[in-house]
Amino acid sequence: MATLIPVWFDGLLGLGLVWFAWQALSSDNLFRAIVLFVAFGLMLALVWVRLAAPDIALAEAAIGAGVTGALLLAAMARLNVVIYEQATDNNETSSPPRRRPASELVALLAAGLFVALAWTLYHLPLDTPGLRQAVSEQLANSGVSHPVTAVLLNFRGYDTLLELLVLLLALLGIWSLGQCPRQAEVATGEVLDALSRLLAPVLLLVAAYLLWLGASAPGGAFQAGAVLAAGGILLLLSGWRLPARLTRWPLRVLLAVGPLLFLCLALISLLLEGRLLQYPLAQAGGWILLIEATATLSIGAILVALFMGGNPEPGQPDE
Amino acid sequence: MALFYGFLLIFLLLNLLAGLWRIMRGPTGADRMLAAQLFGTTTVAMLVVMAQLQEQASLRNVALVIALLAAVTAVAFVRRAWPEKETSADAD
Amino acid sequence: MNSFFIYSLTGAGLFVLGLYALIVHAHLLRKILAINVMSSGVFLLLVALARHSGEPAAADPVLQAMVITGIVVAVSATALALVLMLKLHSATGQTQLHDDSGE
Amino acid sequence: MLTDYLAVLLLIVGGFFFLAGTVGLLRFPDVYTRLHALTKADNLGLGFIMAGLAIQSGSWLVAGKLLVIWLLVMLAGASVAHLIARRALQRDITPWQR
Repeated sequence: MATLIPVWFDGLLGLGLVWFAWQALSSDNLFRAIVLFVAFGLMLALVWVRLAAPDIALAEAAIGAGVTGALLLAAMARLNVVIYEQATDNNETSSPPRRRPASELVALLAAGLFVALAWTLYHLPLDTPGLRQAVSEQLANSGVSHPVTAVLLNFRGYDTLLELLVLLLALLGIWSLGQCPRQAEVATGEVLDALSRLLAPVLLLVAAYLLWLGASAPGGAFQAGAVLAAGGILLLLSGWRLPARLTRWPLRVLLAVGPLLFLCLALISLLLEGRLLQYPLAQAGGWILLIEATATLSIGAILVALFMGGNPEPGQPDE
Repeated sequence: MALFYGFLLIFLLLNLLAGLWRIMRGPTGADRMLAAQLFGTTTVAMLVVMAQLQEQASLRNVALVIALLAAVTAVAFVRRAWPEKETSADAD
Repeated sequence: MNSFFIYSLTGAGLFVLGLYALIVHAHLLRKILAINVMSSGVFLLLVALARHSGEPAAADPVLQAMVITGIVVAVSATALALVLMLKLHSATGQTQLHDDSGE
Repeated sequence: MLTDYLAVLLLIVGGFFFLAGTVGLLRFPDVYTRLHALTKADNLGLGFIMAGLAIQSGSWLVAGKLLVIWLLVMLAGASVAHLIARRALQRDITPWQR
């Protein structure tokens, strides 16, 4: 595979990636920095493909280049709007980045760190076997035929379980900071309405497709959840709001169903097989699909709620 | 044929890198966003070429996801980051 | 000079670049971007090193799973950090942590 | 073999439109003309590349998937171009005149 594409393609891509990151981080304009960061995510997806990691490429495309970009743009807009309404000096987004006085020293130390890292990488032994062998030996016992999904949902299922809890925790952190901000709405217009009406079902369909694919090919709950979240974010951007009667229990159930079901199955497996998350062999495939389906719903809902940036429940205004 | 695909990929990558200039120059936010859109399309093209070359069908799914998510980012830009009233986001 | 070595160098470069920007820039949004670049560098280094030593079939599935987990954790941390920054901004009008007058 | 030549021809034409899109994006004088250049890469560039790859793949399933991706890119590209142009007009960015 590596021989089909000349090695200087990789060199060019690697250099381009570092260059984009440098431009994004040293840009004197915040919006430019964010656009460069999104472009950086796109190039990173290409790098994952070159490293034969299509699962990560999918996750990077959906999260790194998509959801993160939307999050950053919305946050920047809120900074801007506040600045604008306070009618203070408007230079916040375009002033040159302020640097600490010791930046030359930091640059020197960073360059030294890079040289040390590069030297270490160059002298690293090449004969470490990794865990690929171990995974492929046990793949038949996992209930799925795609190794990455087997690792995520079975062999190291507790990682994924805890990760779902981390997502919930981040959301709780945001909710504890107050309600989601009121967005001054601009009329959407026919084109945006048509676009979101057409694209939202397509995103739903693609999410289901990726979820289904996960058992045997690159795909799975995280990628599907992120695509689902993109659909929700698109609806929010087109002026759709969560109806008030759904913001309390229905929303909470949706957010928690994935982690809760995962936890229940983990406990059941503890009772049945004597070990946490050791699924019964015959049912493993079905359990994984069930966990993945609910996890997709929860991940999608949590990511959309993260994008809202606060508790959507109508209540008392911020103290 | 493989060699041709290799050159096509490098050609598309060079195209992508050239687009950096428009992101740097601006002058308006829209110009930068347009360059990012072209990045998305070029990445989609590179991914489908790689899918053919490396015989990895899953890369077409990556291309599909990028095509969809690029649209969502662009809508986020128009709806949130580039409001109708003039703010400092445009000034360079 | 094979492509895995190139990408592991790229990963190291991104990490160092992010670290530099994290220390040098005062604006919190820049710091958040810098941390994201740093984490991308770490992920890249991880997978590139694993491929470095292995056969060319596919990247190590355990590492792929870990990096996917890492990407999702990174986005949730980014979202929380952005909201914290906005809260700080609406409370103090500042977009940085320390006061300029102290310098 | 004939399909190989045809595919290469289509891919080259597609690459040419990508080049045209990039050059247009870099050289055109204002946001509206750059939009025009961009949509050429979206529609024609990607379209020709997809057509070339579809011929090469020799599978209806792959060809169908490529077609779907292309249609989605065109749909999104056209809508986004419209949204950006309208917002640019609302913000009184005057179109370039000779």
